[in-house]
Amino acid sequence: MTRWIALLALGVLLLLPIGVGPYPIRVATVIFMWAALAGSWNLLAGYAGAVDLGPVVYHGIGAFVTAALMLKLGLPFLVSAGLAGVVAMVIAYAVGTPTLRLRGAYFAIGTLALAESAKQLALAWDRLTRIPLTGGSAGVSLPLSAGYVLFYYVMLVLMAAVTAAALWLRGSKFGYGLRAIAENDRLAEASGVNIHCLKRRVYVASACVIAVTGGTAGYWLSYINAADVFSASITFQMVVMTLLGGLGTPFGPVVGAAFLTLISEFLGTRFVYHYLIAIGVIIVAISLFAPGGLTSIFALVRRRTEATA
Amino acid sequence: MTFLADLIQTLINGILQGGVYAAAAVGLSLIFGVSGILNAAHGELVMLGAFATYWLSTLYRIDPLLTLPISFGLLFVLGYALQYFVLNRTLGRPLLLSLLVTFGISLVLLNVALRLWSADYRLLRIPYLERSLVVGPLILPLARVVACVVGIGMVAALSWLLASTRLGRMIRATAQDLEMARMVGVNPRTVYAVTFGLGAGVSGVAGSLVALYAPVEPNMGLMWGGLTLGVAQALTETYLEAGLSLLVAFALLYLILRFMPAGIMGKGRLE
Amino acid sequence: MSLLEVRGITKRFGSLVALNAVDFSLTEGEILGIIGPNGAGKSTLFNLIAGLETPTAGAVSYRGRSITGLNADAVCRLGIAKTFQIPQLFPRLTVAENVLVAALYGRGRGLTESWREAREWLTFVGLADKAEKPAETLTVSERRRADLARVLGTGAPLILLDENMAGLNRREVEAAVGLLREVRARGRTLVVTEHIMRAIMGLADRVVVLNYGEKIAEGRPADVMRDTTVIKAYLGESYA
Amino acid sequence: MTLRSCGVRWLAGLLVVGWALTVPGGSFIAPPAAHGQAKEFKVGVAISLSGIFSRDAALLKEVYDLWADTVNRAGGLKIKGTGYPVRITYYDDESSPQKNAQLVERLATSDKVDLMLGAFGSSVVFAASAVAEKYKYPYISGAASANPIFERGFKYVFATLNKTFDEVEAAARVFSLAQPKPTKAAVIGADHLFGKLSAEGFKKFLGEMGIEVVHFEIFPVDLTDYNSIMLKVKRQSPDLVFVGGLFANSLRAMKAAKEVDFTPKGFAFSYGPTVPDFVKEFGKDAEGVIAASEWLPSFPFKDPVFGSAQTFADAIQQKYGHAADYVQAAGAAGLVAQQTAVETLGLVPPLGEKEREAVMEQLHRQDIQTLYGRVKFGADGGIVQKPPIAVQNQGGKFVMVYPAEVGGAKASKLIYPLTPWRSR
Repeated sequence: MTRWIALLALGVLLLLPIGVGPYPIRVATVIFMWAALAGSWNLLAGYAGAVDLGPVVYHGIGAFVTAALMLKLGLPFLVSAGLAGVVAMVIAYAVGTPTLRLRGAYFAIGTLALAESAKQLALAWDRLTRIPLTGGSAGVSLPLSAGYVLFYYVMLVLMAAVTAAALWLRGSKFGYGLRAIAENDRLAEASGVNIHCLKRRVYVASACVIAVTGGTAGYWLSYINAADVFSASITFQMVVMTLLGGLGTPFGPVVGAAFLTLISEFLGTRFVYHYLIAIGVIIVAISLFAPGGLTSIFALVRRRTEATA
Repeated sequence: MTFLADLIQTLINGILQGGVYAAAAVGLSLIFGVSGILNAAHGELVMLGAFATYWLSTLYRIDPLLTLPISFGLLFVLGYALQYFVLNRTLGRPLLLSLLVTFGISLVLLNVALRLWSADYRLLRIPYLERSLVVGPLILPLARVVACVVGIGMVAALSWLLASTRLGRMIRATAQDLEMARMVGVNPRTVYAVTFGLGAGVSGVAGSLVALYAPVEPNMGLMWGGLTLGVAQALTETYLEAGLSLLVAFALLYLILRFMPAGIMGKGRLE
Repeated sequence: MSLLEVRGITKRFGSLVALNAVDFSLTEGEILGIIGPNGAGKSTLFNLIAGLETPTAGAVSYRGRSITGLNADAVCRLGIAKTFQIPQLFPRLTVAENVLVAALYGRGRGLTESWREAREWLTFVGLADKAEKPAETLTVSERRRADLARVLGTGAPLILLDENMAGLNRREVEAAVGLLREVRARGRTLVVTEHIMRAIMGLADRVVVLNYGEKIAEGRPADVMRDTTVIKAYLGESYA
Repeated sequence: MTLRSCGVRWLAGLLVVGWALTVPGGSFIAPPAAHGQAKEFKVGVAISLSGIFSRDAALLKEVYDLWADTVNRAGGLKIKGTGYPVRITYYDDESSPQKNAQLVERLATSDKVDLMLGAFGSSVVFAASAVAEKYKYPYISGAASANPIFERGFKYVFATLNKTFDEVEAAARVFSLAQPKPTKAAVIGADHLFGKLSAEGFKKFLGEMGIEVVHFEIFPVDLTDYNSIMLKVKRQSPDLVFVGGLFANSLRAMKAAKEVDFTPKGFAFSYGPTVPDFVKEFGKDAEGVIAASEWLPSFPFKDPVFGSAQTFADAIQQKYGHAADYVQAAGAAGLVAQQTAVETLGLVPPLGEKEREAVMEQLHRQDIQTLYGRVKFGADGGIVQKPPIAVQNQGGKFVMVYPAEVGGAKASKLIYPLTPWRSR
């Protein structure tokens, strides 16, 4: 049942660009982009219980590596973005090995510091290494892309991949291992779960998706600079969207991304000066009345209906 | 000689900066330590404190230093109310939920401030603080010295309060063992509200201190709400190029966390 | 060849010596009791063997292979699993999933196989009816049994039970002792810490007595209980 | 499993709602535009009403509002004898390039505005101009001047400010008038596009003048303590100090100089002092600071929209209670240029793609006078032949001190060296 609805939704989304103008497609692309980013974060935080406050590192790496491969080596976009994903995986493996040994709040603050270091390093990179890569604060300008439909599909695939991964985690051996780690990492370890290895796999996989998303977003915007692509506000948005939709649920990030994007679109174009205040209030209200996220409201309604039926 | 003077001056800059940082940070960590709340609105509390001082001394001609207790009081009430009416409803929920709630609160506070007071930069003119103490080759801007001393004093006062008063014992008991605290008759909801009030008050005063020497504007929380890196930052700034100072500071922080976690924060409770 | 060899194992926490040069060994199929007053170092000893903590000095070997300094998960997969003094669970997984994780990872089986095993062990400890309940809803004595089922689920031949009977009433203790005998009959080797003497006396083939981190006696339970050093350790100087 | 399928239904529900909101025709998000009989020019702007650029963007928004008022009071844009009023739609980009690009796309394809106005902030303008280029909207920024924006071969991007690197020239060259002749200078710049470029500009022009740069440093934007940097500068005891940065950086650098009690003989900024808050906050301490600029109210420039430079400045003063900044004048010039192009071509709203293309070509072609001076765009969209000037705060007002004469306006005498802070 689940699978069918999800596939149906995917089918509709695949055909969407046919009937709709460029703007709704852009909004949809933005939603997919955030859903892919938030979904990647959800894999680690929601399933493996590791609250990463520095996922934006791979967003930035993805953006700059994609840009460098396109500009310096003249590779096509999709190849560049794919390779950027691979580069991010290698870096994530090296960085994740020591970092993932931090527990709880230390991991959160450690990754936050990591992200800030990465941003400063990216800003200083060209001056320090004399290898032009990030353009320092001047950033890097990319060629204008041909169309918008490409980005729509790339982001859609990324979102679908992350969501499929989350769905797969729910019933698989790997997923049970992760949930065990999230619930009680010492006990998981004592039960034979190699927690570092499992966490690292998720970390590396989510770094890959985040990097490809970052590379795609950079090309889409046609201009990147370190302060923007390594911005902590991207991390924040990922966290907020996931929590809003439902942490540790496969569709939570998608729902959160769609909700926040659409509500800010809807209110932002009507109440230009006050919509952010309203959104703040809405976020507070949702977190108080549906602490499990928006997806939990439906679960509740469903349970009630079943109880009365 | 100049080398030594430079070194001492650098350390002093770091300490002066660090005193205010410490005051700004202690509010954040008090709330996290006691109630387990990750306060995403911390920077906004600092900003509100700065505005409190700015408006009180601009509109009502109150001496900026005398506004500090008022700023504390206002922010205490705000913090108490936020915890009592909003955050207490998230008790017993996953920790990350507090991050979401406080993020919503920060959006509200920041944008209300932006609409009320616009994004203008405002600088407090305090003639008697606009001087520097000059000791030999060393320069100590008076406003910063005052801010630092008050900041450190406030951190000390807070530690005293936590260590030696009945209220402090209640707060610590609640932080350590909620069940136990309940059994001896402590109402955790009230304690959490008082704690958030104290944390907010201290953050507000930190903002007021910043207002003594730096511009006040709604977005300032982004800059001041963050991490406490005073000395490390200033040190690397003089001896390396400034562009690297933040890199080094954050890298240092990362290494410290990685290799000696217990040293910095005591017990991490984010699960 | 002995199944487990512990040689000169020492653990210091700062200036506190939790364990000081403790030796003992274990043969396959045995039930070894480890007794001693609170704070004698029993849990620390278990944590060191299971890889949850690293010893300051000394060595542990299992089936002739050194396991000192291995991570807990590696130790578990090699064949040593432990329960916790305060029974640990994955609170929001179901009881069956708790055991499932152990079977999946401790034993390294596939999903279908592991589900079957998880249910088998739950039936064995008498929790079959709770299999689909979230683990956090269990009572204390049920938690202990779930913890036992999880440890059995890992398939580890050597099982360390850390005060698995604490907080149980007399009837439950008897049932637990019977269950552990049955576990041994199924070919597992057990190391049991316990303060409830009665339980240990009827269960263990041999006991090791710890006091303030030192081994003060070792032998058959009945002999050890007549040892004056042991009596002193338990009851204080005046009773000796 | 309950949670699993519930998520799916949510998703399905959202999709339906999302579809309903976004499909053209029956929609919330894209309210159907009343095409055909539009009697007004719909003008769209995505600008930072919140976030880090909100202070600077507010100055630009003031000009846009003033323009709409002024034009509408005069009966609107005059096309073939008929007046068409303008209506501006603002969107908030929250200082995010991503969001700005999205909103520009909305303005172009869903709101179908006739004209677009520029945003503030180089990174934002980068993202926005790429979308504007795609949909063929002339995009005139009165506030973005970073050189790389004009190196992309776009046809629809224009700027009325000089490119950053050149803009600071006069603020450096003015010290050739100083007596005694300065020999040593320090240059510091904030690490963002504008700050860095202007610091590099200062360095280059000082080199040409034979003044030694004894300290050059680019510092991170997030820096909260400027005292350490200013102390390093002080230890070198340069005659001149140059700061490359936006308003906030300049404010903090000035404050730090006071705190470490260092008064250079000459103190120049790429941007900041001319923002009204600066002089207001520093009072007499701001006396004598030099800023790179391109315009002053006293310049003898005129246009049919705002009148003279002085009347524009008076209008800003009256409406918003502060002196006009040159970036505001540059913004106004952009508006005048676009309006002139539309009026010259006699285009009646709504403007389609072809009409906007014509506007773009007209903008490249035309050579007009505005309150800001001559506006003629080069092939890359940058303004040509605009002499940068240096202004100095003398008695609470900015006066031109370099070059000797612009469009007939004479320079005042440079105050040099500055009086130490402590003796003021």
